[in-house]
Amino acid sequence: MVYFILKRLVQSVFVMLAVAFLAFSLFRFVGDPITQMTGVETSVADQERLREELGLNDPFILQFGRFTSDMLQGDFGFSYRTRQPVAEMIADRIPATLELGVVALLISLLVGIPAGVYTALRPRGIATQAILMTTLVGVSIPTFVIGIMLIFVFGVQLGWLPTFGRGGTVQIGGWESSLFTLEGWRALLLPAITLGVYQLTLTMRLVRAEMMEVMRSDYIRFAMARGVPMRKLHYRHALANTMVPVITIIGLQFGGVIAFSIVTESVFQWPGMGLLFLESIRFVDIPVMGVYLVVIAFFFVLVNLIVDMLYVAIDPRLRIRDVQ
Amino acid sequence: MTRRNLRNSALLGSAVAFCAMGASAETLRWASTTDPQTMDPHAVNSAPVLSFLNNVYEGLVRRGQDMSIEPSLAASWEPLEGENGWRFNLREGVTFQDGAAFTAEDVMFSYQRASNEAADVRSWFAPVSEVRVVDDFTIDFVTAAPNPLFPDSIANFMILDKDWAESNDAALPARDAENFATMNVNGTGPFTLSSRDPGVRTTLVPNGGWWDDAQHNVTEAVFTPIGNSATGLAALLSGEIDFIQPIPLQDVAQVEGRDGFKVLEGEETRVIMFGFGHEHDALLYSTDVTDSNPFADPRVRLAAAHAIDIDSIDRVLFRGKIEAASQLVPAGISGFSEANQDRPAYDPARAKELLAEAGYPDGFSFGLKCPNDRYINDEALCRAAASMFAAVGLDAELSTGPVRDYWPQLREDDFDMYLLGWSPGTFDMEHPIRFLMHSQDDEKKLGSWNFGNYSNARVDELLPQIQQEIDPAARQAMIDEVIAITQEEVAYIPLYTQPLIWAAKDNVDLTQRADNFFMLRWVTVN
Amino acid sequence: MLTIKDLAVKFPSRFGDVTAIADVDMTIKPGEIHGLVGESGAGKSTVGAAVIGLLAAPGYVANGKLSLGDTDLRKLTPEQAHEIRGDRISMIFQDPQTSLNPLMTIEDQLIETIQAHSDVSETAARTRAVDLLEEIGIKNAAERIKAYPHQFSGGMRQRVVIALAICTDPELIIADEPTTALDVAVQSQVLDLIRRLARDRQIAFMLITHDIGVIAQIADRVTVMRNGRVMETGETPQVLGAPTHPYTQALMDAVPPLDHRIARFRVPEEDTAGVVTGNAAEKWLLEGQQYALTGLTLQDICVRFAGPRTSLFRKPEPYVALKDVNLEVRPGSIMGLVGESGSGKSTLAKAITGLITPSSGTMHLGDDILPDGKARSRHHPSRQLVQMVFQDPYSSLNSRHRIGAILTEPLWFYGFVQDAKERERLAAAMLELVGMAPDAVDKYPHQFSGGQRQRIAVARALLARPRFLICDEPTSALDVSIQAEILNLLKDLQAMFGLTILFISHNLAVVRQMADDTAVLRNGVIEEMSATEDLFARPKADYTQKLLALTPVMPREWQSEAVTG
Amino acid sequence: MIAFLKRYEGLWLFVHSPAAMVAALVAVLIMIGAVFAPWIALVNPYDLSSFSLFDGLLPPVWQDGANPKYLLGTDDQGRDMISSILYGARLSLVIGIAALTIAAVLGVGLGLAAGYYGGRFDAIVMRIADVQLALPAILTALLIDGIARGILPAAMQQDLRVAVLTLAIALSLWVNFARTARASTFVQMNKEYVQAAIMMGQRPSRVMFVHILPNILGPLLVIMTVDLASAILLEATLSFLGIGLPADSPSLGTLIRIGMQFLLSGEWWILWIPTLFLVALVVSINILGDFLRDVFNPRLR
Repeated sequence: MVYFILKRLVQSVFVMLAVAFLAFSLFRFVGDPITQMTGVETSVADQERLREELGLNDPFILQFGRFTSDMLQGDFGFSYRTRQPVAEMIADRIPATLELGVVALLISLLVGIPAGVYTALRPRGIATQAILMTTLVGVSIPTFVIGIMLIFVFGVQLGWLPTFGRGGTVQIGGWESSLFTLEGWRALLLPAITLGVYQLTLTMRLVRAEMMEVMRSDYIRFAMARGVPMRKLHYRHALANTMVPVITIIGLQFGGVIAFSIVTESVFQWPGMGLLFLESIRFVDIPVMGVYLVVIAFFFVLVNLIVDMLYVAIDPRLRIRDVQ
Repeated sequence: MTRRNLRNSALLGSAVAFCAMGASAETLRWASTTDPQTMDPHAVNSAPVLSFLNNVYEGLVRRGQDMSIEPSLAASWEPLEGENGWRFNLREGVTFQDGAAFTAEDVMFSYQRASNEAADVRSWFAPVSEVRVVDDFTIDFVTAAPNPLFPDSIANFMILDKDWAESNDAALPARDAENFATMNVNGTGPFTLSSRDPGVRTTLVPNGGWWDDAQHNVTEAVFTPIGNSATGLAALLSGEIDFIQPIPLQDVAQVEGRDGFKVLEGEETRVIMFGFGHEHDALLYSTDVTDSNPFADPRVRLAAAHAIDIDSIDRVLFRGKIEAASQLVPAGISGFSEANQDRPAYDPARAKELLAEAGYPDGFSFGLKCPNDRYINDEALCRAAASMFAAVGLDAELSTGPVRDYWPQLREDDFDMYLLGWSPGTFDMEHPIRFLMHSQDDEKKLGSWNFGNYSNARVDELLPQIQQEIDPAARQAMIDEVIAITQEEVAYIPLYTQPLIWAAKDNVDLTQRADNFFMLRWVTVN
Repeated sequence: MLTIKDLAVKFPSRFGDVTAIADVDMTIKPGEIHGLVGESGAGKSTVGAAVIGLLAAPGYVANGKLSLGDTDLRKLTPEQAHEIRGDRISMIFQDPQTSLNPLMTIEDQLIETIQAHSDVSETAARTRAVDLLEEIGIKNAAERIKAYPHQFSGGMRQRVVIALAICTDPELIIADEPTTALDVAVQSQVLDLIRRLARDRQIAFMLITHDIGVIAQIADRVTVMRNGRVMETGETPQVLGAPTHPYTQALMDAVPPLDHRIARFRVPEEDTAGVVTGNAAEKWLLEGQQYALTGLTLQDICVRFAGPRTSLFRKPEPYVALKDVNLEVRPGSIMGLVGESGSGKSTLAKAITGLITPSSGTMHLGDDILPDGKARSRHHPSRQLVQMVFQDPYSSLNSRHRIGAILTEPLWFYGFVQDAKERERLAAAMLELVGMAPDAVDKYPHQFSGGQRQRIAVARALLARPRFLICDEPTSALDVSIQAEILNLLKDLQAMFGLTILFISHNLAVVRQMADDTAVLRNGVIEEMSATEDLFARPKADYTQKLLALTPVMPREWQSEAVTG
Repeated sequence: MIAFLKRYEGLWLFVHSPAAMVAALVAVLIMIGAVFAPWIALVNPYDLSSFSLFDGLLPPVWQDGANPKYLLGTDDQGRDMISSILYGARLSLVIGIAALTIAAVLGVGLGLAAGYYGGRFDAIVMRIADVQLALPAILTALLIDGIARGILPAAMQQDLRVAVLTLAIALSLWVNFARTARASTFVQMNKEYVQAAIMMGQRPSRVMFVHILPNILGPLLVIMTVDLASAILLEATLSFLGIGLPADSPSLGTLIRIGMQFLLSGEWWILWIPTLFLVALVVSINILGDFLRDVFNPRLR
């Protein structure tokens, strides 16, 4: 187990370095930070001086090396746009994105799993067909259209929910959370649904497929033959056995959640990392973009490590084998 | 540390605001597309920063509701005698928000700070050769040459408290790392910062010790950047914000049609125009003319101007809210050439004739570059223009992109024709002549946005004279000559003045200034 | 007592209802073990599923009477049927590996079953479960009950399955191929257990199996089915010993005897096309016999696999699959290799074919050294000289390739025939040689039955003009009657073309029929090797003796006479 | 595909699945419309001289103020909506299919090889896949877009926007193919027909592509349909984030992005008609994907 985790950690470092490298190589092409940092009237000579000061004229590999070694020493640099320390800017935004992502994921699981089970157990029911069709239409509309639609229906027309931002937040330690106030939850609902709808469909379809597969397995047939009560059969036997692939996909889709959180955050003006990243692209804020990507890679790696450990928790076969 | 405290108080503030929603009429919540990058008035010369900080800091002079220059921290000013420059007599009894007294030392300090290499606003002081503190409340700005417009050009030059800045290690603007002034303020203006969460929420509260009479009744102002225009509009319509600048043109009818909301429409001072690669030897993006540059011929440029149907653009794209432009500043700006108010009419037939005369009876193809996130409807405008050019045989290869790599492309001469919007920072015609019409001259820092390097010796000759001429009539005559030349040669195709469209709740009274600055001191919430 | 009368099960399909079984009559008395025997597709599992009410959707009972004691099983609502399941009727499935929920402990599964049918406390249920496990032969049950299924070996797991089936004291247990996935030793223990349960608890067993040996050993009565109909039913000695129905007779003929060797299996005339002589493929094969008979010698072959890594600091323990194997296959002979699952039989085949690399030892093909796995170049002659017939005819033929493409591949690959048309002709002739219609070249594997596919696999091997053929369990996936045909075919081909064959099987009886010499493999070690008749008549190693003793044997008098010749 | 059509089975199921029939009909109609757009469409929306601002913002025929020439109205440029949509669908499909082809070739190639060789090669491929998964699609798009801008001459950049976008989408989709191909290859590697081929001494490439590939096409085909749908949506999303196609050669996604500006303005058709069209296209592709999944996995029927 320890060996396994260590091995994953080494691989994780590789993944993060590769992401940093790729990310860094892209910065040069996003645009020129200098023209974004300076005003209309700034002279070309002043711009050149700034460029030199920021080391933007250095060879790419030197810039990357500096970025990596600074980061390893815990120095994440300063934003070109706001001049603030990047570490602090990102850290301030992490809670918003994580809460959004986690709640979206929770919605997708809490709705997706029961829906998947239901549609698997009643494959020919009318409700099943309706659920399948609705979710299919749901994932076929681009996320940003869904977001705006939700805003106008629930925010503007009905006036039930806020249209933007995080609502009331509470500071807990260094973590700014919207999970402890009603306002916070109200603000979280629409973006989380927008972000979760794709995951929901995915989860539901996966659970459905796995469940239908598992329901045909020998041990389910055997449990049937033993007269194990149907509820127990469906949830304790069948559902538990569908969880391994579901967890795998959730781990893999984490990248997707983060990617689409960029869109969702932009639509809902949700002050998370994605919004920060979009602003940073607009302003060619290289340090922020770099750190953002590394942080995303870190979360991705972390989630997948957790997923691997969850396997072990769920599946006794993966625990160290006892005597035969 | 300070930031944390601010943040916490913001939480309290917002919680209170929410509870009191509707009851506390004096809280103003407003939104705009871009967050001010910094609270340092000298670090970045950008409209969001200057607009926001004008509520907190003040300059020696300020602009009134009609954009006119009026006394602010300088109670009066007059030209120096015996040398070029201006003397400013400072207002006495003004204190900074932390209680420190305002004196000429602070102006001197602010000048040094703002003209330092680390400051992005230093170009304002290019004409200044020396600054002298005469006494506590008198300061002289000496210029190398006569400079009648100098007071107008420093309306956004904001004064910091010397002691405050120095004791907080903010004597220079933050260049590559933050300093105290990035997140904290200490101005003399009507409002002061109570909390700031960059990119999320910034809260201002009135400065009780402001020297001027407060015309507003705002007790708290909360600013939120909302980048997505549909979201911003939704926030206004759902009542979560009281005011937003700007809203998309096409949504005006929707807002006006709803009870309790109003739209404020005005003209910004920004003129949108097409520019040409005048000095290119050949077209870069042409498929048929690759060995010469048709745009070097004024007849071709005039043909392009005649191809534009500005009325249709106005009607369809801008819903009748733009004013066609004949020159690079809108009417009403000082120096506007009354004598040259005609613009080339929409006349495709004439355009074709001109092209034939110039040797391109079948037209030619070329590359048109446009930003897609800089001006109102910029991309749609370019598509429409491309379609209009195509109608006379000018086959435009349209290429649009975000402004972050648009400027670099223009700087690298990577265009045949391009779109540009220009707002005269000094609200005077001299500004676009200096930046857009004078030939490129890095040494003198002239023509720095004249990407196509339009060059006319007479214009180059006239600019210094215009800058130095004190007599308004003589000055206007020279400007008229420049405008006549550039219109004759079709240096640019001025299209229209960009509209300014704000939306607010009915109960908010505010003033829409032509520079798109939102001044809280004129806001009343009923 | 279970009574089945005129039972018919139908499956709706696009062509109307397909009748799976019809006119099935059967009664099983308490304590009776009733064997239900037949080849694949006979419908025997459908009978079991119909009785317990778990017919695969959309199948349904179309006709007939099904009753258990006084209960009419057809009149039950789904809820009532579910209550009867486990309570009065239980079931044992074929594969103990897959019939237990891998995520739940044995205890949880037992307790939940007990509590589903009787209103007892968890503690009481646990006590009952532990007692049951003890009774069924699981030592230290109080502790072992906390384990997960994967922590038990195959045989123990099948005991657990049986414990689950009997924990509610059912009247009837349907055992569907309960020992097919087990090795002989375990099989014999499980059969003993079933017999004991029938006797002591008076449970009626419906024992569904294709293995006549198993039936012969423990069934009181037997029903023979074919194509969904009952062929014959009665007391076991009567049905097996003196079959009246021709199908039963043919079935008995096809069963390979363990206790003596017969020259050929007797197979019904209409089913078989024997080897056609004088055809083009035969000529072509004989032409290619420029090599002498080729034997194989293995010296001190060891194969190790990396074990799972459990610690950062210790090297993973290697898993030894083969240890110092010495084997000599005489040129032109058939060497039988027997062993239970996991004994290393297939590993040995893979080592010879170069699919895996031995960690030590040398191999000779004829007089030439046979390079180890990775060292063997893709163009080494042995790639052509050594061919293999695999166990599973469903996976050994690429299902996306035409039979013609599969068969001509060796012809062009080894450069035997340049002309494409000629290759097709030869492939067709080869099909004829192995007893199939030549027009099969245009079809795809899924259009053929398992036996036909195995014939195609043999044809493919022959088209490489091999001198040494490895047959890895070539008949274990096939029904006995088909097995008999394939074994006959292999014997004929070996005789015609002088092939040297390594014949791998877990089935002692089959090896006795086929092999000249036999080696017994156990846990990667050769236990015993000698001439086949010697080995079977006078086994020396304890292990061999044990294997022979535990394999179900039919009384000699039930067996048909050998075909001579 | 061919293998499955050969099976009478699949066809029969198809004829008896109304959802699949309708979906196929919709998809085929849209595809025909897209392919023949240059002949069907009223105007060519890419040809700037073929329409005029003068006709801008006309509503669909059933609303007041419409011009019967433009059945579904015009956008703010005066482009006929139907023509824009047909050309847009054409472009979306071209990008989607091209991206999918690249992703499939890359992913299946790497996945097959990873499954075939296993060991270190497999580990490297899978770590690269991890890196790819950790980079959201928008970042990949930015990267490709940026590199193209860095290395291509200016004049070509505009022409290559489609290619760049295609490549970006392809790169964010290949991992799916690689993982699926790898997993299926692992299964096939244990099949005896593969061992037989290896034993014969056949080249690895032949074993992979001639023997294994045809046997793992089923699950790959399912991924293809699902990913075609997500490629089209991804293109729309990238367009929303400002790194999609230029507005003068709009794809369906770009049309929707442009239409977003008219969400509230009263000109609803500029947003909702392309959106409806996109949804119809994507839903029918997804339904076909589901159908294929069922065909290839008869146990779920």
